[in-house]
Amino acid sequence: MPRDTLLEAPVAAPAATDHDDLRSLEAGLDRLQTTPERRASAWRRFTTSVLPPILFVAVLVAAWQLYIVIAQPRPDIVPAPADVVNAISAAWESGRLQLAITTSLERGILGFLIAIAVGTPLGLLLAEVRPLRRAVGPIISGLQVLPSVAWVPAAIIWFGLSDATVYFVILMGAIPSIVNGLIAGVDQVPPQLRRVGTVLGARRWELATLVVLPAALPGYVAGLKQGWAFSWRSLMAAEIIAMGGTIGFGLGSMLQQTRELADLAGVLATILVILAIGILIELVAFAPLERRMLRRRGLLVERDR
Amino acid sequence: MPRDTLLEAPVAAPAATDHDDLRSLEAGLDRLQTTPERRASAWRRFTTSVLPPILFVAVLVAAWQLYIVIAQPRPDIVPAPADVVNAISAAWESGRLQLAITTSLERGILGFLIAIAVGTPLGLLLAEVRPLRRAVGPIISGLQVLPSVAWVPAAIIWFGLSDATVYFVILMGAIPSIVNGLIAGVDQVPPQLRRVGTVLGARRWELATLVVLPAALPGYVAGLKQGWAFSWRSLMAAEIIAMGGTIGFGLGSMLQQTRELADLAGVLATILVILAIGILIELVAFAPLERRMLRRRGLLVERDR
Amino acid sequence: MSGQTAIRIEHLGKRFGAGPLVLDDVNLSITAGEFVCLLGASGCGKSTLLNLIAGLDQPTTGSIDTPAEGSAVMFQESALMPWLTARANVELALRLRGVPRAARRGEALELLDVVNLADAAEKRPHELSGGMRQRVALARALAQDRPVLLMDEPFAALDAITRDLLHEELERVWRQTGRTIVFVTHNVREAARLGQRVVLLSSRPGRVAGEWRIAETAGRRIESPEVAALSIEITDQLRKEIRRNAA
Amino acid sequence: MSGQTAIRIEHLGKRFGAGPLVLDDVNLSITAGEFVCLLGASGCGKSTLLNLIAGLDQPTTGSIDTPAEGSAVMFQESALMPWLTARANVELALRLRGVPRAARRGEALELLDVVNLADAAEKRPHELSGGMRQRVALARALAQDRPVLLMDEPFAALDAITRDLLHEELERVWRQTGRTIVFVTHNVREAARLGQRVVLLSSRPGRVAGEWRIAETAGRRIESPEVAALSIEITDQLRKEIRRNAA
Amino acid sequence: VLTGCSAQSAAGETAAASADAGTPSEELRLGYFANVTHAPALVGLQEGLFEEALGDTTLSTQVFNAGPAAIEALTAGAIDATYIGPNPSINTFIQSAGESARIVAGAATGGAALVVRDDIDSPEDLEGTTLATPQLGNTQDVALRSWLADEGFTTDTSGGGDVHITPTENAQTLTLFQQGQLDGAWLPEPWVSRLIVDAGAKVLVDEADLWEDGNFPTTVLLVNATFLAEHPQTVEALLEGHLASLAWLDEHADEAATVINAALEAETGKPLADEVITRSLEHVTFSADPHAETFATLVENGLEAGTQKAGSIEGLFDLRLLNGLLEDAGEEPVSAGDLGEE
Ligand SMILES: Nc1ncnc2c1ncn2[C@@H]1O[C@H](COP(=O)(O)OP(=O)(O)OP(=O)(O)O)[C@@H](O)[C@H]1O
Ligand SMILES: Nc1ncnc2c1ncn2[C@@H]1O[C@H](COP(=O)(O)OP(=O)(O)OP(=O)(O)O)[C@@H](O)[C@H]1O
Ligand SMILES: [Mg+2]
Ligand SMILES: [Mg+2]
Repeated sequence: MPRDTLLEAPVAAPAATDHDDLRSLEAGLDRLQTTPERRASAWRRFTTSVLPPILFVAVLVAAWQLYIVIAQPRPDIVPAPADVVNAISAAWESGRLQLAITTSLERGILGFLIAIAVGTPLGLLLAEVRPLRRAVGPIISGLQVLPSVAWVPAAIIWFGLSDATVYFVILMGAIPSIVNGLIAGVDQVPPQLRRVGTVLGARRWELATLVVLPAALPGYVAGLKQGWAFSWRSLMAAEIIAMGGTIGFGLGSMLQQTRELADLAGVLATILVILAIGILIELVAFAPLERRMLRRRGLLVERDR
Repeated sequence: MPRDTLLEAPVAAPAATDHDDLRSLEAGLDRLQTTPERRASAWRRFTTSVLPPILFVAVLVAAWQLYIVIAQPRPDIVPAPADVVNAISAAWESGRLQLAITTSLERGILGFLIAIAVGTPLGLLLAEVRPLRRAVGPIISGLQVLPSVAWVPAAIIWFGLSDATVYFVILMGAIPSIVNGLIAGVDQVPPQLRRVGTVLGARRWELATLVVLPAALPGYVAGLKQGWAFSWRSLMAAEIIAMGGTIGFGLGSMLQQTRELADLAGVLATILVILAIGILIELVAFAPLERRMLRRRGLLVERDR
Repeated sequence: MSGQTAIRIEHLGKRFGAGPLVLDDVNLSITAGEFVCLLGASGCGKSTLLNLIAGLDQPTTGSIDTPAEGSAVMFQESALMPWLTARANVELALRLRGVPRAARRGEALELLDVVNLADAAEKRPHELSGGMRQRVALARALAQDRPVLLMDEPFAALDAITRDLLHEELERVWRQTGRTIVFVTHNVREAARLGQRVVLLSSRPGRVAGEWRIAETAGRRIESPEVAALSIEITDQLRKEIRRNAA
Repeated sequence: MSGQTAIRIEHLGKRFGAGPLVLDDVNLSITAGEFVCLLGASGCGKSTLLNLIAGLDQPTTGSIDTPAEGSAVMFQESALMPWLTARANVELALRLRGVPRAARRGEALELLDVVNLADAAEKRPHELSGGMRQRVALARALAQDRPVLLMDEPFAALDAITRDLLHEELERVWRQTGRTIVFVTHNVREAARLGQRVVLLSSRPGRVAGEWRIAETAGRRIESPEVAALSIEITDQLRKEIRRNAA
Repeated sequence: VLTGCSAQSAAGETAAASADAGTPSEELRLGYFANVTHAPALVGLQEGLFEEALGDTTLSTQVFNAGPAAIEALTAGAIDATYIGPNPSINTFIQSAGESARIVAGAATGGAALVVRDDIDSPEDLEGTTLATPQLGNTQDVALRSWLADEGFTTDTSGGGDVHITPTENAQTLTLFQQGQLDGAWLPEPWVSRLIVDAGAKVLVDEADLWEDGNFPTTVLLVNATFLAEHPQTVEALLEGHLASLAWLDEHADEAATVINAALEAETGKPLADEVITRSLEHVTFSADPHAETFATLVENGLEAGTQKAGSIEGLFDLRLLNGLLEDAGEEPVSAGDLGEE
């Protein structure tokens, strides 16, 4: 039953909407236009993102065990899952595993912190001083292309088999990432935000601390994350290659040692530990930081198509 | 001289704009709203992006030389720039450099191609089959966290000091990057494009080849680029650690050899060569591909604020 | 009210998963060749309804009858393939319609000329302005050669000057081709400017809350007094609907 | 035409680097408390002119006199700091104005209430709709407490319903606070709806191509016949300007 | 396929390892180190003694720097036999549950010592020092650990304890010792001599003093178990060449230094100083006796030092071919010490 309206002349002159009327209209529109953020329930998150990989790993391990049972391969070429578990627990009981983990983590974290301390001001400087950036930027990007493992031999010659070698390699690996992350972060600051800052009357220093730095945070955190990945990689490379001397006993050394004893179960066990630490640091340190930051900015895309 | 217009009654009923009128209006608007893309001139590009880093490197080398002249350090701890150049030319003349470069490049490229051949279908499968992605995706991302250098000892036990070891390590390094790049690329395909494809009547296969794949290209290329970086890194790590046996003579082996001879000039020369190759591949292979792709899509941000 | 029915919607209801009811008992029948504007506030379910008509989604209850040939759709963003030129974008639609390769190029250029873009055929989407992109999208939709054209706020992201122009363009194309057009918008004046019929949807859930029919549609401009008068009437009704949601 | 001059622009010219002339001999004088709309097609130099008035850029030739206190600016995108809540965004402006910390919170909440957003004070920009964001941006501009408010297409990205509402909101704020407002738009009806004076800029280079003064501004709606009539007149002039660029 | 001693497949029954089963292989791939203690390999190759004995079988060689690499190559099927130290042999045997390889002969004994810097005079002075060994779990590493344990010091495999043991590559050890970063090292020849001659170290303990009769194995000849089962004729020929090489070393004691040094120079680019090689050869004895009786002690020491997995080495030796050749030559057979076939 459409209501037909034949229009010949305009209807009565419009009345000015009074303030209260406007208020209620705006309230209605605001209500209609904002949908409350829905976070996936913990149970749903568990079943969609935690459970499947666990099941997959379980299936993999089962297949592996099945192969062992059926094909009975030489244990020094294909160890059984149980052998790997035993290798981990043996290393734990002897205290070597704990020592290796603490040594490596200590070095990795300390090296990473030094890299942050060096990389952050350097990155800020390059991001804000254009001529410097033109000159130094490409070199830093180039250094990121260089495998940090290549620095190990040089570092050994300079610093001998000592901790300095390890730290040097970590720094050469992590600093370019952090610097580039910060530069990218600053580049991605919408020019509009800077202009708003200026319009609001911010001076250079206020603009940097109140606008540019917080706006560049996502890029910076991404750079830090990558910097950590490179720290960890470089550390492992350094520890594997530079064994002996006064270099302590880290996970890389443990890997190389188990290799030298032709102990494949031990090698796989160490790889698993290295992987677990990598994932753990990612989950414990970076993921919450990143999620929180992105959620605050509404940049978090909840993926469950 | 503002023309005052006091409005009491509506002016004459509007006449329909005829088609030619519309054409010329649209043409005018189109002209006004599109600004021709301005590419920076080659000379300007040279002075703003090529010259400064070259100058910077020149300054660095000069400072280094100055230090040599003033402080006269032990040449086995700080070799002069000339020593490094001599080391390169000596290695070239003896043919070792060419051998190392061709061996490494051949392995790196072959390994990378295998990684593409394996990673691309795997990535497509994971991107399009949701349950598989839920199960396997996190494992692949986790593998990306694992330093590929950690695979070297295991690979050596399995394959001995042979080329298989090198290829295995390259694959473990590069495949996760390529797979993740492809998944990210497919994820970033605007859902609108898929819907348009469906509306236009594309069947599943047409949708994949005509819409999803081309749209995912930028992510895929980014993944390839990162995959190459990881291939190269892994290769160097493998060559440094796994020396001897039937493993040929690559840049990593050359690095390790010069280190064993305590020949710092040689070590630095090799590092420079590795760096140069990394940058060259980036500039020659990936940069043009990426620039062309991004420019075609209007995603290239010409940065010269 | 002559002509046969192109689209018939009966007791249509739609709910996403376990969410609230989005559309509730929508009844609508659209005559072939009619230009219908669907009007409603944000989130009232206009796009949902359009997607249902386009067959991109399935109704929860009720039924929708559409022509067997299907319908062409235009979205708010032009959604052109960014790696294809304007011409190639149109050709893609022709290819998926099954037009032989040899005929595509000529037909695509003709369609681009219909929207006054023959000169920009070899440009890529990022080189075009928003208005030009929507005109390419219109040419692409025409390339599909379907009796029904569904448009989801196609001009919402454009500036006013361009929008006015595209209103004229669309009206011309409509008169030329005789398509059935369902045009979604939340711009009351746009609806009153373009439609033969304006259907107002209420919010949460979406129901038909009012309908207006415009007898004389020739020679309208957005500033025309009859458009203004109708706008005032529809706006008042729309604001009533919005105010209902305030509490 | 009474009152003192707030902004006086004389023989203003602007050119970016070695590019073409963007603005050429622009003369304009704006009375304190006046609401002026700057109208023009895309790329005609409206934003450039506004930036010059705001002091964000320097003129190539000519001079601009503005009040010593400077001016507040609102952009098309709200440009709120995405990591701050609505209240904190307003407080940032207060802080940069030099308001002591203790007074900021109360004043920010008051300003948010002026734009009907007291309830959304603790929400972050991404949780707000486009209209709400622009209202926060308006509150922030008011927090600067400057006599001049420069607005660069502040409502261009909003849907028509919201835009109509914000017109009323802005008019109310203008009448309440007595600010001098320069409002840039390419929506002819918006200009005719809001301004006491509409200044039309030509394109390439930007020059003043026409001026209209509206005597009676109270009780206007965008559908009002006098707005429609003025719109038709301005549109014709504007289209003439656009057509000049067709060849 | 003939050479492909597929590492994955279970090793053939060693019972079949007699010269009348299996076939000769077309190729023999032999590994060794460029090292004084591998002199039988160096001399045998330099003088063409292996080729002579192998006849139609082609010989190809690979040089390794350390035991693990050689074992890895053996495991991966890249070589069929290698000269190697006793501990890596034990290691691979235990890790593979006895399937990987067999010791078919001894090659060298003696020639390892703990050398320290000049101001260390007695074992007590070692408290808190840092000592190097060539590699974790190799013969010298285990020897140092068990000797230190006997002296009452604690050590562990990660470098802690009263005395810090850092397994370090030999060349690096020399450099670090010269730089004063190491206080001593338990090394094989020629590194003992190099540290003494080039870096002024002195011998604190000669490993020979720790063993009954001063005889302890330094180098043995290890063969892939599958290869041994499939091609006993080839292994026998290899052993012939080995014995000829040992005989040559015995007969040409005065020429040995020159010939070995020439081989070393060919492999590593640098010859050893005359003083070094002469001193080295004085401390190494070359003989075909693997001293199987010492292996139980080696395993015990390894277990004690924590570098060894527990496991049986029963069956590690297969000396039947060797003893057959020795018998033919009218010499005394050697003993497998109840750890395999004699
Ligand atoms: N795929 C979906 N899953 C769940 N809810 C949806 C989905 N699509 C739409 N909705 C919900 O349905 C309601 C109507 O959405 P719809 O997009 O149809 O509104 P609209 O009228 O087109 O709004 P707008 O004017 O903003 O385009 C909204 O509340 C929205 O949250
Ligand atoms: N920083 C700049 N450098 C060079 N040219 C510029 C710059 N800013 C603007 N222009 C040029 O000046 C002209 C006017 O630009 P402006 O942004 O002022 O137009 P506008 O009227 O605001 O357009 P719109 O309606 O699209 O916002 C354009 O042709 C533009 O290309
Ligand atoms: Mg919609
Ligand atoms: Mg502008």
